[in-house]
Amino acid sequence: MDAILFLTFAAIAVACAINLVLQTHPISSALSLVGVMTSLAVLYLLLGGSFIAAVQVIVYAGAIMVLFIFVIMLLNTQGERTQPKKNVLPIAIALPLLFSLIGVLAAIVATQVPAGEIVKFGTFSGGDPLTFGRAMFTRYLLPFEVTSVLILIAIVGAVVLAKKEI
Amino acid sequence: MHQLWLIPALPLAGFLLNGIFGRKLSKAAINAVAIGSVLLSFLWVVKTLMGLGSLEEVYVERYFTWIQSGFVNVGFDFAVDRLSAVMLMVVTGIGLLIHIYAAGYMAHEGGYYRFFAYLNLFMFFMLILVLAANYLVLFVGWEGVGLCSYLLIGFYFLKKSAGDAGKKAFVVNRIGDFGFSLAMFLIMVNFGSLDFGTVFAKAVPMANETSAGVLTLICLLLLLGAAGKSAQVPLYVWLPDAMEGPTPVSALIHAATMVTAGVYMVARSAALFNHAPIAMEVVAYVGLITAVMAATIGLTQYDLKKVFAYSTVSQLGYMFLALGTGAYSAGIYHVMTHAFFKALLFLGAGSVIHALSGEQDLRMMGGLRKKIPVTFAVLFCASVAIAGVPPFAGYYSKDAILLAAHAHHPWMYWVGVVTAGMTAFYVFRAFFLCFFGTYRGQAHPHESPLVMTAPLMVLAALSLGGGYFLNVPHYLEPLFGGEHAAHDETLVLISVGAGLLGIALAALFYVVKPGLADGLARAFSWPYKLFYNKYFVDEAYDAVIVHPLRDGSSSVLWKGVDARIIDGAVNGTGSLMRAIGGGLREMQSGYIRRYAAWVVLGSVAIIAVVSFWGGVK
Amino acid sequence: MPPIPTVVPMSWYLILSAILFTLGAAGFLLRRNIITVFMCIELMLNAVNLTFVAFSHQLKQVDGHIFTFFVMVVAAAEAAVGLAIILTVFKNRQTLEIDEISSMKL
Amino acid sequence: MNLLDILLILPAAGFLLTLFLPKDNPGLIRNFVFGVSVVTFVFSLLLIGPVLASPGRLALEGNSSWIEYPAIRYHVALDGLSLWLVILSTFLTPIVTLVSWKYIQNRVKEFYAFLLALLLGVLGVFIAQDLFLFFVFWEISLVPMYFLVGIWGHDKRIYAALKFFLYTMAGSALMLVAIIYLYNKSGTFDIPLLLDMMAKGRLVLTGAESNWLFLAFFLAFAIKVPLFPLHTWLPDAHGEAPTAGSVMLASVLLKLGTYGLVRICLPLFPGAARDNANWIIVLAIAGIIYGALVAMVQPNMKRLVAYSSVSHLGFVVLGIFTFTQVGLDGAVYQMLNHGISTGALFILVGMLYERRHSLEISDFGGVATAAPWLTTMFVITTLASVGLPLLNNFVGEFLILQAAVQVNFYYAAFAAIGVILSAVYMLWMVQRVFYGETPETVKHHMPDMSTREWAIIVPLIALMVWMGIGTQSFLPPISANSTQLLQVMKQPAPPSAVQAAKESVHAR
Amino acid sequence: MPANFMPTAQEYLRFAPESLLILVGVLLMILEPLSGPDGKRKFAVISFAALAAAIGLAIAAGMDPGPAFSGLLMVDGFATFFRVLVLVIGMFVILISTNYLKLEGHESGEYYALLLFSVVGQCLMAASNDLIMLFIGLECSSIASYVLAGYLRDDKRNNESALKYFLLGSFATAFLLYGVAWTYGTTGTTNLTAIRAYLMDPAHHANMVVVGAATALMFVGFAFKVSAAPFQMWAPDVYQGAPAPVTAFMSIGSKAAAFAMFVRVMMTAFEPVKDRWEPLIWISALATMTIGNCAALRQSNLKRLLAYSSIAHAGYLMVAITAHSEIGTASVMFYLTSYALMSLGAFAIVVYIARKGERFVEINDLAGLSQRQPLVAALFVIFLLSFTGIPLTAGFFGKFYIFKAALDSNLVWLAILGMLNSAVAAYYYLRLIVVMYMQPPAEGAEELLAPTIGIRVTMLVTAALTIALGIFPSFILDLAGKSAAFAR
Repeated sequence: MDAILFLTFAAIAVACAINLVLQTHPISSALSLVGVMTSLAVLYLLLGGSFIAAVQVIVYAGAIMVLFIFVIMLLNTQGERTQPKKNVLPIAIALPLLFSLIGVLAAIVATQVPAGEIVKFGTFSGGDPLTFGRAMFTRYLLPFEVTSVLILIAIVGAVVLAKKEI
Repeated sequence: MHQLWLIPALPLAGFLLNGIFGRKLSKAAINAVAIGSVLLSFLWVVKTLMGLGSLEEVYVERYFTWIQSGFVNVGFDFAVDRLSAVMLMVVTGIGLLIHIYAAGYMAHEGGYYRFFAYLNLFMFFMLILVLAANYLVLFVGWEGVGLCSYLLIGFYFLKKSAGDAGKKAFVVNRIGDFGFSLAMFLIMVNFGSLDFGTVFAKAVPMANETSAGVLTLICLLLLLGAAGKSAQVPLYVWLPDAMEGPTPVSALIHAATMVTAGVYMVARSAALFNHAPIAMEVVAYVGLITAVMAATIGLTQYDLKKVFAYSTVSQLGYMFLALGTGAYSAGIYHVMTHAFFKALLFLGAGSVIHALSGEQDLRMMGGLRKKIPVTFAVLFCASVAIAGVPPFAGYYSKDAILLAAHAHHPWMYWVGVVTAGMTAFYVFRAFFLCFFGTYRGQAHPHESPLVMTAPLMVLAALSLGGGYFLNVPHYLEPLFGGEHAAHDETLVLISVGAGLLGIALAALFYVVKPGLADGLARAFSWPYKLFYNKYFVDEAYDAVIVHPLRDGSSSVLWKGVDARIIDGAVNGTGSLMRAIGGGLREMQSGYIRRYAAWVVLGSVAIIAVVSFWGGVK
Repeated sequence: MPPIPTVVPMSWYLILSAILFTLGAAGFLLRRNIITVFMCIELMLNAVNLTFVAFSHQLKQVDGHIFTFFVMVVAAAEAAVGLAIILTVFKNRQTLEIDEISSMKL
Repeated sequence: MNLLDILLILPAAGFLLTLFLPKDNPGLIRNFVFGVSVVTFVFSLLLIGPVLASPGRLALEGNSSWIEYPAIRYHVALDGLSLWLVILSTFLTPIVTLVSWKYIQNRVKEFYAFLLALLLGVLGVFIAQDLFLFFVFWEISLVPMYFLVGIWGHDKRIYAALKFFLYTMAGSALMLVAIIYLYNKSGTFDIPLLLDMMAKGRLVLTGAESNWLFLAFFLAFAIKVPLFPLHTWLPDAHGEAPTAGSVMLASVLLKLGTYGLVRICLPLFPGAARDNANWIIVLAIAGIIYGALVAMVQPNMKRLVAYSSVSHLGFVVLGIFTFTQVGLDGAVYQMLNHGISTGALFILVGMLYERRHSLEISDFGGVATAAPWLTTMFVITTLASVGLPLLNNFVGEFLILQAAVQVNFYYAAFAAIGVILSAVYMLWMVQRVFYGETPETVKHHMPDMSTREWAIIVPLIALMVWMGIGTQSFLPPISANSTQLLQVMKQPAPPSAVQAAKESVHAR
Repeated sequence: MPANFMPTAQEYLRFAPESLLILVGVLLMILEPLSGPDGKRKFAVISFAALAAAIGLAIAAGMDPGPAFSGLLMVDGFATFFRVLVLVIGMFVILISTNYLKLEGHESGEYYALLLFSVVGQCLMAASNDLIMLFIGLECSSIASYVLAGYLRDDKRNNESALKYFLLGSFATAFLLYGVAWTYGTTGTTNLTAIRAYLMDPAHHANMVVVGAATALMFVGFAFKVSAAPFQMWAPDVYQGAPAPVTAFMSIGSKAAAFAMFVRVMMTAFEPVKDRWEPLIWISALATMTIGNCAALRQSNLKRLLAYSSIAHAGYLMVAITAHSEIGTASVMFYLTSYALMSLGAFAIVVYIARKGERFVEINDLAGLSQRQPLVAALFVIFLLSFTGIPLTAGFFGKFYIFKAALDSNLVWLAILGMLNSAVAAYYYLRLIVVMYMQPPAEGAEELLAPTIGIRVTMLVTAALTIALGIFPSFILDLAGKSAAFAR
């Protein structure tokens, strides 16, 4: 069961990610990204991260992606214009590069990281909101507080940059 | 103490006075200072020599340590022995006469004070050279006279040829000095001193070097030095050009005194040469070659002073022949007599030139014996003296040399005799061309004033009687030993005969049958051209040394090595850096995605290296 | 056709993460629309998050989740600022072509 | 307070005060700086006594900590080697101040300030006994010279200034690495201490280490000297600098290089110095001949004199690397001689430039007629430069060649060719500039020497004669130092080093 | 883990500088809408005072070193040193900002607030002892910088700069995070001290390949932030486009903080595996300085030139990291101090030269500066000589200590190549002097008004300190030496 779930959602995630990269219109990409995020949320659940899975859906797939889509709509951009002459050079350079990146990363993971135990839903539940909240407000209190500054910066920044534009 | 230092110091004082204040002084004052200082110097020489008596021993005066460093310890010392006594007398005596003569000769020239200042400076250095008690002090005088020669040859510096000649003289002398200084260093290293006394004392017990050794090297280098100063082959080329200087200078420096410095120096170093037979042989050969070569050139020249200049070279060759055969005293003897008659020849020539307002070309002279009789008379004296007509000065010294040559290698004697004949021929050729026949020039000849002719007469007397009355070889015997070759009457007769034959031929060609000479020249046009053009030696030097050196330095070294290779490398490094910078700029394309590609590339490489290869270690 | 596995080891999650990370990088290198490029960064962050969560499972710790959480917060903040920057760029240049934003170079 | 501290403070204070003088009163600035430099010179004469009193040893030592870590000390002292170089520097500064009196008309304040800064730098180099301090002053001396060339120079001044700076900088970069390396080995920058440690075997460098360190120092110094083929900055810098700059560059700055060789390269790395001596001597001789030949064909007077410097400095290097008493004495003496005579040459060329506003030889001719005294002075200086006896250069060349013969006759034979050639290029220049008919362009612009110019040139000429004849006024402290240096170089390797060498042999 | 977690007063003190700045930042935003168009100057004054006060607090906190907030912060000497350094840099940046903003008509509270927040982030980077805290601090600093880089939102150059900085910065951050994730996965912790302990403990048999990969990925992030090769490409574009004072802030303050973070992570957490990353760092260092110097040779834009110069300096700084010793760390600290001083001075001059709209940022705009404004030119010379590394300036000792550290770890060739690099660098620094001193002013050049008080103070103080450090470096160096030991 776990395997099927994993494979299914992994496949969705990868497919959506590929779609994200292939689509020329940002809206399609954004929707693909939502797809990735949602399927990742399922995988988080599988890994015992119930709280984080929820946050993933609510904050990430919900709030952040909405922001993206909002801006895309606001700017009303078209899809990428096809270039007058098909320039294959970037792809010719980028693809080997990317293959070597994935190759290196995967090689390390496959050969060096201990395969680890079998991931089975329910074997780890340390990611529930209670445990999460305990850690967050004791040991990680400071970063949590500082995060508020971060958000503040983001707000100020957005206002400064886009005050009169919106 | 005999205060030897006064001897050079007096002319030096004259030099300083004239040099610094001369421009504001009257001619009379300049004369007083210049001639007076030399006169005083001469008198001091006489007084000193009388005070020193027979000079069986070397008399040394030490003044101060000049250079002291490690094993090098050189004092500023003067010494007098019989050799330097002879030279002192010649230098100051002839010098005095020429100073007096010059007062008249230069009376109408610009830069009067400058001329006398230089002349005094020359006296200063020449006297240092003669008085030196070690090689370094000798070298001071040696270089100093070279300098004065340079200054005086270039006295008429408005003329480019004068400047060129001066420079040539200095540079060629420098080549000689190169040898001299290297010899000096070797002496220092091998004998631990430059002091004549010490060096010769150490040299005496040494064995003769039958194969080339350090002594031979030293002597050959000394010879190189001497050859430069005394205009020997192959460094004689400057002397004919040196005639660009005023005539008194030619007489004093380039005939009577400075050019004999080489002879003096070799004679001075006799103790070394005696142990280096190979070097001796080279000296003799050099002398002989020089004598013959210069004489042949002298046969064909038309410039009065040039004839005498080649004659000087030739006579210097004789002196070297004497040295090379071990007849040092004969060499010095010839130095002295040559000083008399050659100074006279030049001064007489000066008088002729003076009379003709500067004309020097024999072809523009002729028939002057009536117009300038005194000059004619003194020049005749000088000519017979140089031709070796007994019993005049040249006869004695030349015979001494030729006899020594015969004792050494008979064939050298025969070459010497032929040269003597040529000498007589060309001197009389000039004499006849000048004074006989008809006048071919435009100027109005007039006899020189007494201030010029008086020294001429004194010199004439010396040329006639100097050889007989002043028996130098005998005087120098304690120094160089009784080296007389057997007095062979036949040989003497042959050489005298050669001289007379030369005179006769000259008379035939230029008095009796003028025109015969031209015919002969046409008949033997190839050797004639060779002689006339001085064996093309100057041209050869130009083509082989001067031009390659100058052009090579300019185009190869400066513009090639310096500008192209070294600076090219330096600037090239800069350009390379800039090119790298340019390349890096190109990478800085401004495109975000390309930058990202670099990030990915860098990451892949770094991850692969750091994780899999475990770093370099 | 290999048989469908019945259980999945943890490293599969990591491989997936690596794939997603690379795909994100690919998008960054290949897409020309700035917003899409930005979304690709989000994809990369998601991949990282997956790694964190997977390791957290492995280590039986919550710390990885916490890190993930902070990454999300930062992503949100970055999104706000980033989109604002994109807005100003668009306003000044009327384009979202990433290669046209290259006036500063060399 | 040590006398040497005052020696440094005088120009430093002068420099700072000059900066605060009013810009629009150049007369005041000139007088002030002239005053300062004269005071410094007179003051520096006070240093002679103490140095003579302790031959072969350091005198007037001042040693206090500057920086705790790494242990950098303000260690200054004077010995026979540096004494005359210090005095040469202080002596020339008032002279170049006078030289620039009329020559420099714009930005007077900066000019004179830089002049004093330069003096400070070179004095520091000559008295520093701490490698780090040495390096600091070494680099400091670079900056004012850069400005002097770059601002007040001729047409290609910027190129020349940059080239000068970068060349030297590249060399000193390696030197700094070597200095640090040495510190890491020994824990000190102090030269006397390093020597002491080496003597006692507390500091042992392997052959390779010693060799590389030597080469690093040597390169820096060789560039400064400059040794062929690293010399190409020199004609540019000399040729383009204003007179004062050329003088200081030739007379003092080049000496930093040769001074460094004697002060650092030889005593610290005697073995490496000996191992490398042969090719260095070959380069030195190549420089002697090469410099002379290239000087011969220069159309520009300053460049000619500059190349002649390459030739002369070749002699100095030759003398140093003979490792003999005579050679070292001669080399140090020759440094001073070159300082005086080449300095004077540059000054005289500068005087010609001020009159005719050209440095091209072809623009001159017949100056002797128009300005006889100037000509006389020039000729005397020329004669000194070509090494005529009784003038200063002769003594140095004599000693150096003497030493060369001691080592290898052929070295001397080839080096002596340079003496011949010096006559060629110098006299040829004299002939072309001073002799011949006087063209109109020269005739009316060639007044003879002014009082100021007399005041500049007479001391120099007097020194040429004095140093040519009265060598014993100068040589003894130098000799004492050379003796000491050779003593240091001869010291046998301490037992521990021998042992280490043996062990390394066994280890193979 | 106690459920009733309550930080002590001591821990709050250790966080006090940041707290103060955050408060003041918030205060500024409250005041912003309340102040009229003429009242903007007070924001500068307030934030300047806040930074000054924060320095006091940082020093006070440094008196009593120790961890805070469950070991997330580590207020040791190192942290204090860098906190003070970035705070001082912040103060100078404010000094050179005020007039600039006024000229551009964009003086506002937000600018100063963002600046303060960014400084908060930098302080945190210096003091974090946990990768989480480090990440948050880094993002605080970066996000604020992104905004500041594009602060003049109508300026195309500003936009572009901000966009490039933002996109590439986020891209690199992803790599950094990936590295953090793997580090976490391998060692089970994000606390630097704990990571070190884990790696030190031979019982754990940490897989070196994975650790290496994690280090490498984190290195990508760090190298990007300090603009080290091959991740330096963003820097020139971003520095050129951003407003000059912000460029100063990014290239000095952010760089200092990034180095603090870099050094701390490498010297504490990953020190046990130094054999793996040491060659990486010195190769990168060499490439960085060479690229920076060579590329700078061809620049004509002053800001861009300084950007390349700053890349080159990053290369020198990394040399010292290879020494992985306290001396090396101390030399990094010293070098950063001197670099900060001379760069601030130089940027003050750039701001002064540039004038409104940054119209005059070409090198040729400096022509004849020595005649137009002698003092400014003279001070610029001091900074340039310091960049070059001429003695009696701070830059010289900086280089000296750096290369000494390299030689301490026997990297002779690195030292030699580094020194030769500085000779190359001399060329372009000297070229500026050439333009100022040896070329006449351009025809019809606008008259330069005397510098404003902020610029003048910055120039004079930094110049004085540059010289002072060049003569008596011990003051800072001793401090750095004492602070170089990390609390582990």
